[in-house]
Amino acid sequence: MKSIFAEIRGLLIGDTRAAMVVPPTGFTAYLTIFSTATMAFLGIFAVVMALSAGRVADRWAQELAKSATVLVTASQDQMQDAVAATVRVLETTAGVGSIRVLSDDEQRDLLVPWFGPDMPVDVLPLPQLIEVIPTSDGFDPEGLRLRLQGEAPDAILDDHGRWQKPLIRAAQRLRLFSLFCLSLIAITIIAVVTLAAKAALSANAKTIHVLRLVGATDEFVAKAFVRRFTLRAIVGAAVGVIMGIIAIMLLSNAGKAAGFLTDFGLMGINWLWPLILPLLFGLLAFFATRAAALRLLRELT
Amino acid sequence: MKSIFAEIRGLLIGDTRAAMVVPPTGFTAYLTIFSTATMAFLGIFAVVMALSAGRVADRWAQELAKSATVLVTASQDQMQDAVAATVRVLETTAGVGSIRVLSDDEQRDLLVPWFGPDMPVDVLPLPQLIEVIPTSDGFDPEGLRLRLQGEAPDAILDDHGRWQKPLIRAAQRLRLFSLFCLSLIAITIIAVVTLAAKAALSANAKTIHVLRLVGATDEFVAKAFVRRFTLRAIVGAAVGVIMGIIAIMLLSNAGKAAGFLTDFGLMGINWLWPLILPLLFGLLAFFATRAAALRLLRELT
Amino acid sequence: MNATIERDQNVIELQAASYSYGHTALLSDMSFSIEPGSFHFLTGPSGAGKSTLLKLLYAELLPSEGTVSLFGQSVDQMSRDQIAFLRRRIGLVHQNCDFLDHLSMTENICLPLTVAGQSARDDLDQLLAWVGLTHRADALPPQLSGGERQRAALARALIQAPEVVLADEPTGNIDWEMSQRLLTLLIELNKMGTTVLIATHDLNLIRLAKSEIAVRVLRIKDRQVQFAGSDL
Amino acid sequence: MNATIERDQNVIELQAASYSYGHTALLSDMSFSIEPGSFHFLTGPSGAGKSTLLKLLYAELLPSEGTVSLFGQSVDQMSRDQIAFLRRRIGLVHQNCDFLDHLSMTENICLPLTVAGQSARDDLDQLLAWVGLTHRADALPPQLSGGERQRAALARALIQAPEVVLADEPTGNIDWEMSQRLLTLLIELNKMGTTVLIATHDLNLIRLAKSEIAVRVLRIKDRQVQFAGSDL
Ligand SMILES: Nc1ncnc2c1ncn2[C@@H]1O[C@H](COP(=O)(O)OP(=O)(O)OP(=O)(O)O)[C@@H](O)[C@H]1O
Ligand SMILES: Nc1ncnc2c1ncn2[C@@H]1O[C@H](COP(=O)(O)OP(=O)(O)OP(=O)(O)O)[C@@H](O)[C@H]1O
Ligand SMILES: [Mg+2]
Ligand SMILES: [Mg+2]
Repeated sequence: MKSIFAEIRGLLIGDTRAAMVVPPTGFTAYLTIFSTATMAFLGIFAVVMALSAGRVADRWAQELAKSATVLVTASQDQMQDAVAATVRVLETTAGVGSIRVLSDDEQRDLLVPWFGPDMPVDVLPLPQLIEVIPTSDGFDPEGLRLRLQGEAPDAILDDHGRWQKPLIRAAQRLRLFSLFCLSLIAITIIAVVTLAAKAALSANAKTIHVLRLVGATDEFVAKAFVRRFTLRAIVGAAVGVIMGIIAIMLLSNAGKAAGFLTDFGLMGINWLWPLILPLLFGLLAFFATRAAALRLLRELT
Repeated sequence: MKSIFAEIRGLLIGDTRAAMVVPPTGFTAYLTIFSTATMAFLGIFAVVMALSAGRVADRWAQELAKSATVLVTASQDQMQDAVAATVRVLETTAGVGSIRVLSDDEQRDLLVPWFGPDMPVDVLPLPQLIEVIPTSDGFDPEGLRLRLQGEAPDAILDDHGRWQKPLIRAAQRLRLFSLFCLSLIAITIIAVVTLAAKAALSANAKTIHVLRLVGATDEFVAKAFVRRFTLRAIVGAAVGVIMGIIAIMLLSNAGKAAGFLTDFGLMGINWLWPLILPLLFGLLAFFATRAAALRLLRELT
Repeated sequence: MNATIERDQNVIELQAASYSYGHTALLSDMSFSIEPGSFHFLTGPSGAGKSTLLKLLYAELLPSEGTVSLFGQSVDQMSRDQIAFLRRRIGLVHQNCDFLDHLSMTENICLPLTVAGQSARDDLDQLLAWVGLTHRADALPPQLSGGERQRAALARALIQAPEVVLADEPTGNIDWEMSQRLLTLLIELNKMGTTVLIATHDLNLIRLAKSEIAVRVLRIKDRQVQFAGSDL
Repeated sequence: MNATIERDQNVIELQAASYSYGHTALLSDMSFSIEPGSFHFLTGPSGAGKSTLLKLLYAELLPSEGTVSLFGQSVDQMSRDQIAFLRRRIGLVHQNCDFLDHLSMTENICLPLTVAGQSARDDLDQLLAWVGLTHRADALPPQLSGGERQRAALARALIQAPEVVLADEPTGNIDWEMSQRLLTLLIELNKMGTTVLIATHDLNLIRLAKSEIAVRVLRIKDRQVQFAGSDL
């Protein structure tokens, strides 16, 4: 392991003498860089997808959790007592963060689709809606329902549980799906970078033979190739990541303008990913090239 | 062009004599096959994505178009006339397919969230809802609104236009996004297959030189490489497509079980895509290899 | 493809031909001809341009100026396919003999037949035996010794019974005994009508040939090709 | 790295060494030694195993049986790095001289210095002039003639002022005049203490060397290495 660290140091400091023995370009090099760039592009896309899916899932879960309402139906004169009893129950329920009794105007807005704008709200025996905002832990809907039955029989809890469950499951699936894509892409990246390193090295078998014959140590040979190929992978990955970020920004802007894909994009600390990806690629290329070079060397004395 | 068709025929009939002069494998070959497989995997995924996005967009548009309602508000005794007037207007409006006057029970179900299950529907001055199902051409909402104002002033058209527009735009965006991905992947596929052909051929520059020196015609050399590389591309693409279909089926089954991604998957005639993709790859490899081989040959006499 | 050549027509004919890799001419104003059935040697110091001249005679290089005619046709005016067919009438031993490393020696030696769409010759074994490669017939090229590779290259050049044999230092890595043997083979072929041109710096080989048949020696000197006298 | 060797210690020593590529032995039961400062030739018919023997002496191949000792140390017991350092004390001319095609001839010739982390020698120009490559110093390997490549390979072998020079057919593609010149260079180096071993089939070269200094001739015959007498 010590020599690997020494080698990484050498990689950063640079040893042009060793680097010059590696043929500079050729189509295998282009193929390597292009494949790496493509993989990095996909990689950054997949990361953003996974992060966005996570965000979407979180938002769904939050908004669904928020949307519990309690409906109090009572005749006009008993309404005030019924609402007060309900509020008492809600205020003493674990997991309920805050409650809000909707004003008449708010209620009217909600009912416009059903009764038209000219509805006579005042004359209608409208029920009273109470919005329940749970804490992050959430409350137990069955427990609350039972308590309301006992202490405020006019109140009905509507926690939207019926249609909430499949949506939450869908969000979880979405997260799983992105993780699946992410690992698929990770495997592909590893395979492509490894294969590219092997292909490039086996195209250089003659070079390695010549170097070894004129007295080069394994260290020297490995370093020369590792340096070149690692830099190639980093450059390819950087190009891919930049292209990826441009594409993501375009998409997310276009999406925002259309009120769509609003959660798509990089935010806050996640901006570190584009920096990390090329380094990961470099590290991958480093070990793949090193292993391939040493394997080729082992066939020679 | 004539010689190209002759060559394609030769490709199918097979000329083992010519094929044997091309080195069989090596890491560049593996890299080619693997890259091609990855690209085919992505390709089939992108195609399915684009098709599914199209389906989702269609379904959204259809469901949204279906959801127009007309609300008739009138006092109980004038209600019947008002509804009849509205129905008359609707029945003579171009683009309206069919209409359905909702029954009391249906209306009650819709109002339960607002008034609780025990609501006194009978005593309430409920408006009458009429569902409007447009023809595939759809109707002109502004025109209908004006006509209603004149001929049935108690009716209000709610075509959900307010929240329909962004959704339709979102569906279009989704379609555009998949097309964008699709063309991105198509470009990448072309680039990867071309680069792979070039890399493999430039690794065989010596072979081509030797063949030409011992009296091989350009035809012979090109055919030998084109055959091998085209088959490689087809095999790689077939592997990728099979993997892609497996992944898609797994996902779409998992999705269906979760009531999610229900539109994801291949249906009907679209099952031709997995057959077409490897052939497209083969064609691409055919022309890329041919061009690269002839370019290499042109450097030699 | 005119498979037969007229009796009097020269196999190879150069008229004021010159060749340069960059700006300065390596070979200039060469005019000479090689008659069918003749036996020539080509000498000159290392780097004089022997291999370059042979490449001109094989249309691997095209003259910068002047004309090079093979079988009575100028190489400048040949199509690429015509050049390919021409090469099937000429057996070539390249100086750094290249083979296809994934094919066995036998397959490599039969490569000219393969690309011409012909089947293997009956007397292949005989040819292999003559160049001493019978026991290495199934080996891959990297498994051969330097001299074995050179002999295989000669066998590959002869497999098609060519009308002309052009050999670039065919004995550079071969011991004297085997060299004599290969020369005997070429002399026999020459007696049967094959035109032979050998680039070599091995004066012993030239002397030996001279003692057996009539040979002419071309010498590259000062960028020109001269016919050498008896001053070897 | 013991850079100095004892006066009496043999540079190369084989004890019952044998080598086989497959099952049948190519070289068997070889025992001989080469003293520092000596000048040896190695002959034998094509395919006898000359190149193989040289590869054993350079640790490119390891003996199937017996021991090969270089500078007093058995190659079997050397680490890979030790072998690399050993090679910096030995100059090698391979039979099919390989270069890095993307580097100029000068860079190729200086490659042993590059990999050893040393800077170019002052007398590089002199060396290039001696092997007649001054005008091709900036050319790439594929642009060189066969003989020029061989001379470049010799220059690469000598660039590090090695203690031992192993050359495999270094004059196979080179004219007699230049061969004499190269031999003179090797004889001069030998007089200054360099041990020289040349595999060749060029008997003239051996005769010429014999006329100048004391040389010994090793001959491979029947899979064995013998010291040849004066019967050349
Ligand atoms: N592709 C090339 N580009 C530039 N110069 C070249 C090229 N090929 C050969 N030369 C130069 O042309 C000259 C003649 O080369 P050629 O190979 O014809 O020599 P030769 O007579 O065959 O020598 P040798 O006996 O060493 O094989 C040499 O100096 C060589 O360096
Ligand atoms: N890698 C290998 N695998 C199998 N056989 C080999 C291999 N390398 C060489 N040989 C065989 O071993 C024998 C000796 O080869 P070597 O190269 O040592 O001969 P040589 O004496 O140098 O001949 P030449 O004078 O032709 O160069 C040859 O018959 C050759 O075919
Ligand atoms: Mg030459
Ligand atoms: Mg040899």
